[in-house]
Amino acid sequence: MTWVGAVFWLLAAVTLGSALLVVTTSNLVHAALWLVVTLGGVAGVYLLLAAEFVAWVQVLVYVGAVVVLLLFALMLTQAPTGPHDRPGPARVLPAAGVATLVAVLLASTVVAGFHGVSIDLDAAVVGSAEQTGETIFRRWVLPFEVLSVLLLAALVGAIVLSRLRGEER
Amino acid sequence: MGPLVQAVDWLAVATPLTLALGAALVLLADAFAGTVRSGARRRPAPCITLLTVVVAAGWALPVWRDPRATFCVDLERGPWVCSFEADRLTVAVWAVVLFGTAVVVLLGMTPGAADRTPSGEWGFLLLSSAAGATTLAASRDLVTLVVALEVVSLPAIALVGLRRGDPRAAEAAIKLFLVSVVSTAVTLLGVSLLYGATGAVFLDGIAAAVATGTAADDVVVTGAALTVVGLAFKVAAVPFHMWVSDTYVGAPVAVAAYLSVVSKSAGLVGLMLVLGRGLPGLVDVWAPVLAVVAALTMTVGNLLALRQRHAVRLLAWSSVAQAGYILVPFGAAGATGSSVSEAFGASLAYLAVYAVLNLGAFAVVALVDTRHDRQLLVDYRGLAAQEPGAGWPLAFALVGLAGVPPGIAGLLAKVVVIDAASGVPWLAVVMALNVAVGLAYYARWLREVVRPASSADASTYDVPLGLGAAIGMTLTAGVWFSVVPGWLLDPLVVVLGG
Amino acid sequence: MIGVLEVLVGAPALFAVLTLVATRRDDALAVSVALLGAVATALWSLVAWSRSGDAGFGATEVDRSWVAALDLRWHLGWDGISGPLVVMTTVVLCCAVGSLLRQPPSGGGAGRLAALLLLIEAGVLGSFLALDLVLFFAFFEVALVPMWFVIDRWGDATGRHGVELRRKAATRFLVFTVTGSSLMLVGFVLVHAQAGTFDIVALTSSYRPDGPVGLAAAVLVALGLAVKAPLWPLHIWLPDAHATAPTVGSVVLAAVLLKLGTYGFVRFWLPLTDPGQGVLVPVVAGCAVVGIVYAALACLAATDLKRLVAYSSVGHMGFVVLAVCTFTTTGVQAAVFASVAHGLITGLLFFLAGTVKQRYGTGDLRRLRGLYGRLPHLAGVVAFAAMASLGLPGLAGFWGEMLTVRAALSPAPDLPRSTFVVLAVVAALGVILTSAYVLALLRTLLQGPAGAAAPVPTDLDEPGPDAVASEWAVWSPLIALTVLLGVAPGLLLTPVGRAAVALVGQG
Amino acid sequence: MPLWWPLLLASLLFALGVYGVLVRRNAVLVLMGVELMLNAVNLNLVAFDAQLRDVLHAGQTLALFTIAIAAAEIGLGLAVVLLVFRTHGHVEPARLTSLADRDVE
Amino acid sequence: MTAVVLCLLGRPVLTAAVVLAVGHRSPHTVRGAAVAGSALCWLLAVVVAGAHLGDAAPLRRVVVETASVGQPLGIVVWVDPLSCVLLLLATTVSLLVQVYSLGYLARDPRYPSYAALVSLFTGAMATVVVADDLWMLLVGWELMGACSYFLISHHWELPEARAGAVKAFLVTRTADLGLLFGILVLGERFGTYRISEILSDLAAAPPMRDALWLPALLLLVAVLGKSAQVPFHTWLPDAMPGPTPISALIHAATMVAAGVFLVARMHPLFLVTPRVLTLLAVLASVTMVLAAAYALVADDLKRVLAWSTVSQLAYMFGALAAGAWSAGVLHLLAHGAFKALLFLGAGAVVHAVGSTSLSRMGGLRTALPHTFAAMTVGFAALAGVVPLVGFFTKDAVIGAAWEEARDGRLLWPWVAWLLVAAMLLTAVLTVAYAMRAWLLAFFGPTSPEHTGRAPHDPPATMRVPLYVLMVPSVLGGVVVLDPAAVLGPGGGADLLHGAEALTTTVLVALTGLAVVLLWRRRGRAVWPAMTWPHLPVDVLVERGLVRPVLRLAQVVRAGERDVVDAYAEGTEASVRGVGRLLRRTQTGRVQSYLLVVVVGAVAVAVLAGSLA
Repeated sequence: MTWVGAVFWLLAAVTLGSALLVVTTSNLVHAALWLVVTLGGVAGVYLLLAAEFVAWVQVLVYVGAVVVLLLFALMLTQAPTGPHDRPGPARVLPAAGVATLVAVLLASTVVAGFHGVSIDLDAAVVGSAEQTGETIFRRWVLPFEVLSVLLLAALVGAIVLSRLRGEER
Repeated sequence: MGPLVQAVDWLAVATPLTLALGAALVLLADAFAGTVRSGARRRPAPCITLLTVVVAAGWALPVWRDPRATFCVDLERGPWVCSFEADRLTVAVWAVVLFGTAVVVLLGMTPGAADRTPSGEWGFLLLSSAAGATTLAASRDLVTLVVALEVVSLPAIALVGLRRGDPRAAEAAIKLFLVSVVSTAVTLLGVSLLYGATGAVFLDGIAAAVATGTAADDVVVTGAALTVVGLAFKVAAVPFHMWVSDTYVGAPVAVAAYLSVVSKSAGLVGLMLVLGRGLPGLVDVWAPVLAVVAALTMTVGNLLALRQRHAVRLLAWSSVAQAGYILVPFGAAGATGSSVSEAFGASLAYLAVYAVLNLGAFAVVALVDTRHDRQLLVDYRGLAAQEPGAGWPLAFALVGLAGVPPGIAGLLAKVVVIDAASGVPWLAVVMALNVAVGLAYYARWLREVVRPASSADASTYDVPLGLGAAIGMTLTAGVWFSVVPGWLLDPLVVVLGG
Repeated sequence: MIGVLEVLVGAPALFAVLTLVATRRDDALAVSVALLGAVATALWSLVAWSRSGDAGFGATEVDRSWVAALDLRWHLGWDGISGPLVVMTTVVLCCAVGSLLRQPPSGGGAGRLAALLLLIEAGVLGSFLALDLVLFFAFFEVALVPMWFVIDRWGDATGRHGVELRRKAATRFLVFTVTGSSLMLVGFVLVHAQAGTFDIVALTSSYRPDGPVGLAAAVLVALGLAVKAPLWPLHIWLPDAHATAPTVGSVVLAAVLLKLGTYGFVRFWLPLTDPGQGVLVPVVAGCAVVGIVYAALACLAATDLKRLVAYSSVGHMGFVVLAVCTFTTTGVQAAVFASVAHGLITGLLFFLAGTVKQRYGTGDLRRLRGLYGRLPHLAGVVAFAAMASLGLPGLAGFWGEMLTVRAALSPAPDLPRSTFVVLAVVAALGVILTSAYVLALLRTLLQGPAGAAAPVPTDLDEPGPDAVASEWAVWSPLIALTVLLGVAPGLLLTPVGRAAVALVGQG
Repeated sequence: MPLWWPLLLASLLFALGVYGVLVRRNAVLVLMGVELMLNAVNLNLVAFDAQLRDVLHAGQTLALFTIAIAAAEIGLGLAVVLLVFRTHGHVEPARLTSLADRDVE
Repeated sequence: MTAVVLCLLGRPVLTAAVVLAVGHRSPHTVRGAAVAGSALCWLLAVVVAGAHLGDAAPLRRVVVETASVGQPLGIVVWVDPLSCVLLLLATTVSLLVQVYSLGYLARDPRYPSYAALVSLFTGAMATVVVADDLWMLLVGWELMGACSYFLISHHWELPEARAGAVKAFLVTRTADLGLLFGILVLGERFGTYRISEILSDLAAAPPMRDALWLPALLLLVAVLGKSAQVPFHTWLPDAMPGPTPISALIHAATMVAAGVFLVARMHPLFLVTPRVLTLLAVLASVTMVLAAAYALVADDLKRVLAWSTVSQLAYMFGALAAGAWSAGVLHLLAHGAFKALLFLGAGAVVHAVGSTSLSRMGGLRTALPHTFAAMTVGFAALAGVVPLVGFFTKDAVIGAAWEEARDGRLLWPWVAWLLVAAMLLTAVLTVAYAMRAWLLAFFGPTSPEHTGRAPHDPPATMRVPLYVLMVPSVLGGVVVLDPAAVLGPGGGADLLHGAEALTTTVLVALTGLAVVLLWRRRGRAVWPAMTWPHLPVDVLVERGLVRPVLRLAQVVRAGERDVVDAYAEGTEASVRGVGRLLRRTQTGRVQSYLLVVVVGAVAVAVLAGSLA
C-alpha cells in the first residue's frame, strides 16, 4: 500500500463514519456538522483524484453555502417536538434493508465491473481552475447556459415560495 | 483546439432560447407593471407568456423542415458530435410541449388563480420549465440532459407550491420535491456509471462504445437502469408513480395539467434519447424491462383510477395508465425486426393525442374548479346540459382518452400503439384488457357529465376567457385529429418511423 | 366525391345530429326527424343494393387511403354477405325509431334516444360495409357508447336496487364488449404484422394463417367476436343488458348489435383462421353448441320475459357460430341467413315483450298469465313470433338452423367430421329444447289461467288496450319479412351463396 | 490506485444517503441524505474522469454541475420546507398525509 | 296444371290471412270465406286428381329454386296418383270439417283463428303430398304439426288441452328430427333432395343396402312420431281435448296418416332396407294390439277412437312393411273416410251430451237417430263388416301380410308371422271395442246425468258431412277391385284374398256375437270403467326426461348466477380488491413512496442485469 492508498482509506473511513453519523445521530445540528466532515472527506478524495477545482468548489459551495443553508433551515423549523430525530424500528428496518440492498447492488456491480482497472494518478491532468474553466467554455457551453437558467429558476422559485408568507390570507 | 467558445446555430436553439428569454421578460415586466400600477387587475404577464410560447413555436417550424444541430465538438476519435440536435423527433416533442404550455398558460388565467398566484413568477417558472423541456428534447449528451431535466423539475416544484395559503399545495410540493430529488440522484448515479463504463457522455459515443464492445456490460446495464429511474419518475411509470395523485390533487389544476402533459413528455423524450439514441445496442435488454414496466404502469394506474370519486385523482391515475400505454412501444421495440424509431413514432403519436385530450379534460376540470374545488365526480352532474360548452368537450375528451368513438383520435392512437406492440403479443393483450378497465371509469365520469341536470344546479358557469380558449383549442385539436387522423399520425409514425 | 355507401353510413349520423338539434325544440319533432332519417336510410340501402349488383363488391366499392401511418384504408364494399344484414339493420331501425313516435320511453327524452339509435345505426352499417379491419374496429366501437347510454339512461330501474342493477348491467355491457373488441384488435395487429395489410379483401385472397402467431390472432379475434355474438360462456353480459334495456334498446341490441359479432365471424374470422390448425375451430363450435343447449335450459327456467328472449338469442347465435365453424359455403349461407332471421324475429319478440311489459307493468313470467283471453291480438302475434323463434319451417327461423345442421354434417375437409356430426346432433336436440321452452312460454303466458298460480295484484287485471295501430305498424314489417324469408329463402340464399363462394371457395 | 476503491466508497456513501432519506423524520435531514447521494455520484464522476483521462473532462464538469444542481435543489427545497413549516407547523413528511388516497367510496 | 297446384297450395294461406284479417268484425264473412276457401281447394284438388289419377303421367315441375351452390332448394311439385288420392282425402275432409264446424263452433268467439288454422293446415297437408323437394315436404310436415298444436289447444282454458297440445307438438317435433337428419343423409347419399330423383336413382342403381339403412331408419323415426306409433303412441289420445272436428281432420284422416304417406312415398327406399321394414313390422304389430287393447278399456269416446286410429295406422304400416303398397294406401283412404265419419259422429254425440265420457252416455239411439246411423256405419266399417269399405281394405292388408309370411321376400319370417297374428288379434279386438263403444253410447239405459238436457241431433250443417262421409264408407270397397284405376300402374291388380277374407269374416262375426251375448247377460257392467291414469311410456318420459331436463334447467339457472357468472364477478371483485390494496399503499407518507422508488430502481437494475 502506497501513501495514496493510506490517505485514501483514511479519508474513506472518515467520510463513511461521519456519513453514518449524519444519518443516525438524533441531534439535528450534529447531523449538519457531521455532514461538513463528510463533505470535507469527499473533497479530500477529489484532491487525491486530481480534481483540484472540483474539490475547492465542493468546500466553498457545499460547506460554505449548502450546510449553512441547512443549518438555517434547521433553526427556522425548530419543531415543538424538539431538536431530536429518533426513528422507530418500523422505519429503521425497511430503510436499512433497502440501503443494504442498494449497497450490495452497487458495490458488486462496480467491483465486478471495474476489477483490475486502475487510475494512473501520475498521468492525470490536474483539474485546475484554469483547465476546468477552459473545458467548460470550450466544450460544455450548452449545459452551462442551461444550468444558469436552472439556478435562476430555483432562485426565483425559492424566493416566491418564501414570499408567499406575507400575502397569506 | 477550436475557438474559446463554441459556435452556435441560433435558429436551432431559437425555441428554448425564446422560452428562457421570455421567462426573464415576464418576470421583469410583471415586476415593473406591479410597481407602476399597483393593484391593477390587468397584468401583462399572461399575455407575454402566451406570446413567448407562440413565438417559440414559430421558430420550431423551419426546424421541422430543416433539422439542424449545434454545440458540436470534435472528438479525437470519430466524427463531430453535438450536444444539441433539433431533429424531427425533437421538434415533435417541442410541439407537444408548446401546445401543453400554451394551454396551461390559458388555464392559469382564471381570476381565482390569478388572485392566489403571483402571475409574473407563475409565467417565469412555467416558461423556464418549458425551456428545460425543449432543451431536454434536443440534448444529445447526458450532461445537458440531466441539467435540462432539472430545469424541467425545479420550476415545476415551485409551481406546485405556488398557491397562497394552501397547506395542500405545500404538502404536494414537498412530496414532489423529495421524490424528484431522490430520482434525480439515482439518475445521476446511473449517468456516472454509464460514463465510467463507456467513457462517453455523448449519446452517440455511448452507442458506439456499446456497439464496439469496449464497455463493461454489466455496469452499462446497471447504469442505464438507474438513469431511467429519474426519467421514469417524470413519466410517472410504476414503480415511480406514487407521488402522482398526492401532487396532482394538491397542486393547482393548471399545474397538474402541466405535470401530466409537459413534464411527462419531457421524461418520455428523455427515455427515447437515452434508450434509443444512447443504447440501441442494448434494446434486447431494455425492451423487455420496459415491457414489464409498461404493463405494470397501465395496470396499476387503471386499478387505482377504477373506483375514484375525485376527478383530479381519477385523472392523475388515468395519466399513469396512459403513460403505460405510451411506454408500450418501448417494450416492443426491436421485437420481430421493427426498428426502435418505429416504436418511438408510435409512442409520440400516442403522446400527442393524449396531450390534447388530457389537456381538454383538465381545461374543463379547471372550469369546474372555479365553483367546486372539492372536485368530486358528482360535481360534474349534468354539466353537459347545464354548460354544453364545457360538458361536451369533457365528454369528448373522456371518450377519446378511453379510446372509443367519437374520440377517433384516441382510438386510432391506441391502434397505433397496439400495432407497434404486435411483436410482443402478451403486452398487447395486457394493454387490450387495460383499455377495457379504463373505459369503465371514464364511463362513470361520463355518466355524470351527460346525465340530465338537476334543477338545483341549473345555473351556468361564468367561463373566463382563458379557460374558454383552452377548451376550444383542445376540443378543436381533438376533433381535427379525429376527423383527419392522418394529419397527426402520418408525420409522427411515418416520418419518424421511416 | 361521396359514394353510395358513404351516404348510407353518413345519413344516419347526419340525421342523428339533426335529431339532436331538433330535441332542443320538441321531442316529437325530433323523433319524426329521426324516423325520416331511418326511413331514408332504409330506402337508400335499397338503392345501394341495386347499384351494387350481384357479383363481388360491385360498383359501389370505395377504397382510398385514410391514415397511411396505419395502413388504414377507407374501404367500404357491399356484397351478398353484408347486403342482407345492412337491409335488415335499416328495417329494424325504422321499426325501432318508429316505435318511439307513439311509445316514448318512460324516462322521457325520446328525441335523444332516437338520435342515439341512429348513431348506433351509423356504426353498425359502417361495420357491415367496412373492408378494412381497423375501419371495422372503429365502426364497431361507434355503437358502443351510445348503446351504453341507452341502457344506462333509459334502462328499467324498477325494483329495490334498480338503479344500481341498471348501472351494473350497462357497465358490464361496456366492459365486456370493449375487452372483447380490444383483444380482437390485438388479433388484427398480429395479422397485420404477418400479412402487412389490414385490408379484408386482400386478406381473404392471400392471407394464410401460419404458426403460433397466426393461431393466436385467430384465437384473439374469435374471443372478441365471441363476446359480441355472444358465445357461451362469454354471454353473461347479455341477459342483464337485455333485461334492463328499454324496449328499443333491446331490439337494437339483439337484432343489430349482436350481428356485428356473427358478421365478423363470417367476414374475416374465416379468412384469418386455418381450420386445420389446432383445436380452435372445434372448440369454438363446441362452445356454440353448449350455448345452444345451455341457453335453452336457461330459458326453461327463466322467470323474466325479456331475459328469456335474451337467452334465446344466445342459443340462436350458437347456431350461427356453429355454421361459421364448418368453413363451408353452406355454413356461410346458414350464418348470414340465421343472422338476418334472428334480427327480424328477436326484434319482433323484444317489441312484443316491451308491449307486454308496458301493458302489465311487469315482465315477470310467474305473474303474467292468459294473454289469449285479455289481449288476443297481441297474444296472436306473440304466438307467431314464438313459432318463428323455435324454427318452424315456413318461417324465417327455420332455414338458418336447417342449413347449419346440414353444414355441420359435412364440414370442411380439414375439420374432424365425426365431432361435427355429434355437434350437429346435439344442436338438433337443442332445437327440441327450444321448442320446449317456447311451448312452456306460450302455455303460461298466453294460455295460462289468469292469476291461477301466483298472487296477482290488481294492476295485472287491467292490462290496457290490445295491440293498437301504431304497434301494428311497427311489427308488420318484421312479420312480413319473417314470412317472406320463410317462404322464399332463396331471396337471401342466392346472393349470400355467391358471396360465400368468394369467401370459402366452392364446397 | 485501483478504480474500485473510490467507486466502493461512493457506493457505500450512496447507500448511506438512501438510508438517511428513508429513515429521517425531519425533512431537512432527509435533504442531507440526498446530499450524501449526490456526493457519491460526484465521487464516481471524478474517479471515472481520472481513470479515463477524459479530454472533455466530462466527469469533472458534470460533477461541478451536480454541485450546482445540488445547491439549486437545496435552495428550492429549503423554501419548500419552510413553506410546509408555515402551513403545517412541522416539517415531518410522514405526518403530511392529508393528500393520501382516501376520498373514495 | 302447375298453376292449379300452386293455387291449391297458396289458397289456404290466403284464406287464413283473410279470415284472420276480418276476424271478429264480420262473423258471417269469416264463415263464408272459410267454407268458400275450402270448397275452392276441394275443387282444385278434384281438377288435379282428374288429370293425374290412374295411368296419367305424373306432373313434375320446378317452380322456383335457389340458384346457389350445393344442392338447390326450391318449390318443386310432383303430382302422381298417390298425391292425388291424398289431396282428395285431405281437401274433402277439410271441406266437410269446415262445414261441420259452422254448426259445431257456431257460437265460439275463437272461430276466426280456428278456421284460419284449419285452412292453413289443409295447405300444409297439400304441400306435403305434392312436394317433390324433401325440404318442401318438411315445411308442410312441420307446419301441420304447428297447426295441430294450436288447434289442440283451441280450448286453452282447459289444462288438459294445454298439456295435450304441448305434448303432441314436442313428441312429434322430436321425432321430426329424424326427418331432418334423414333428409340430410339422403341428400348426401343421392346428391339431391328431389324425391323423384331419389326414387329413379333407386330404381336404376343396384340397391345399396348398407348405405341406406340410416336414412330409412331416420325417416322411420319421424313417421312413427307423426303417426303415433310405439314408442311415440301416447300423444294422440292426449290430443283429444281439441275440438272434435279437428280430431276428425287432423288426428284421424290426414295428419297422422301423413306418416303412412311418407312411407308409401319413399317405399322403394324401404324396400331395399328390409331390416328397417322388419323393425317397422315389429313396431306395427305391437302398436296395433296395444292400441286396440287400450281402446277396449278407454272410457272416453274420443280416446277410444284415438286409440283405434293408432291401431288402424299400425295396420297400414303393417301392410307397407309387408311390401303391400296399394293395400296400405287404400286402407289409409278407407280409414280416412270412416274415421272422419266416426269422429264427426262422436262430435255430434258430444255436442248433444256435453261430455265425451262413455259412462255418461247410453240409449242415445232414439234421441239421435241420424247420428246413430252414421256412427253405426262408421263402427261397422271400422270393424270390417262385409261389405263396407273396411272389410275390403283390411282384408287386402291381412292378405298381403299372409302372403309375405308365406313367401318371405322382405321380412324375417317370424316377424311376418307375428304381424299376421297381430293383425288377426287386432281384428278381433277391433270388433270388440267398436261394439263396446257402440253399445255403451247408443244402447242400454239412458244415463241419469243428462236427463235434463234432452239431447238432440245436430243441425244440418253438421248432419250433411255425416251423410257425405257415409258414402265412401259404404261403397269405397269397389276401389279394391281395381286399384290400378286409381293408383296407377303401382296399384297392382285385384287385392282380394278369399281365404283370408273368409277367416276375418268369421272372426268378426264370432267376436261380434260374443260381445252381444255378453252385453245381453251383464249390460253396462261388462266393462267397468277403467281409466289408465298414466301410460307407462309417459311415466318413463316424465321421470326419465322431462323432470331431469327441468331440474337441469334449474341447475343452469342457479349455475348462471353462481358458477358461470362467477368468472365475471370474480374478475370484477379481484380487480376491485387489487385496486383497494394498491390504494392502501397510497398512504400519503412520502418516504414510503421513496422506498418504493428505490426498491423499484434496484428491481429494474436487477431485472435488466438478468436479461443482459
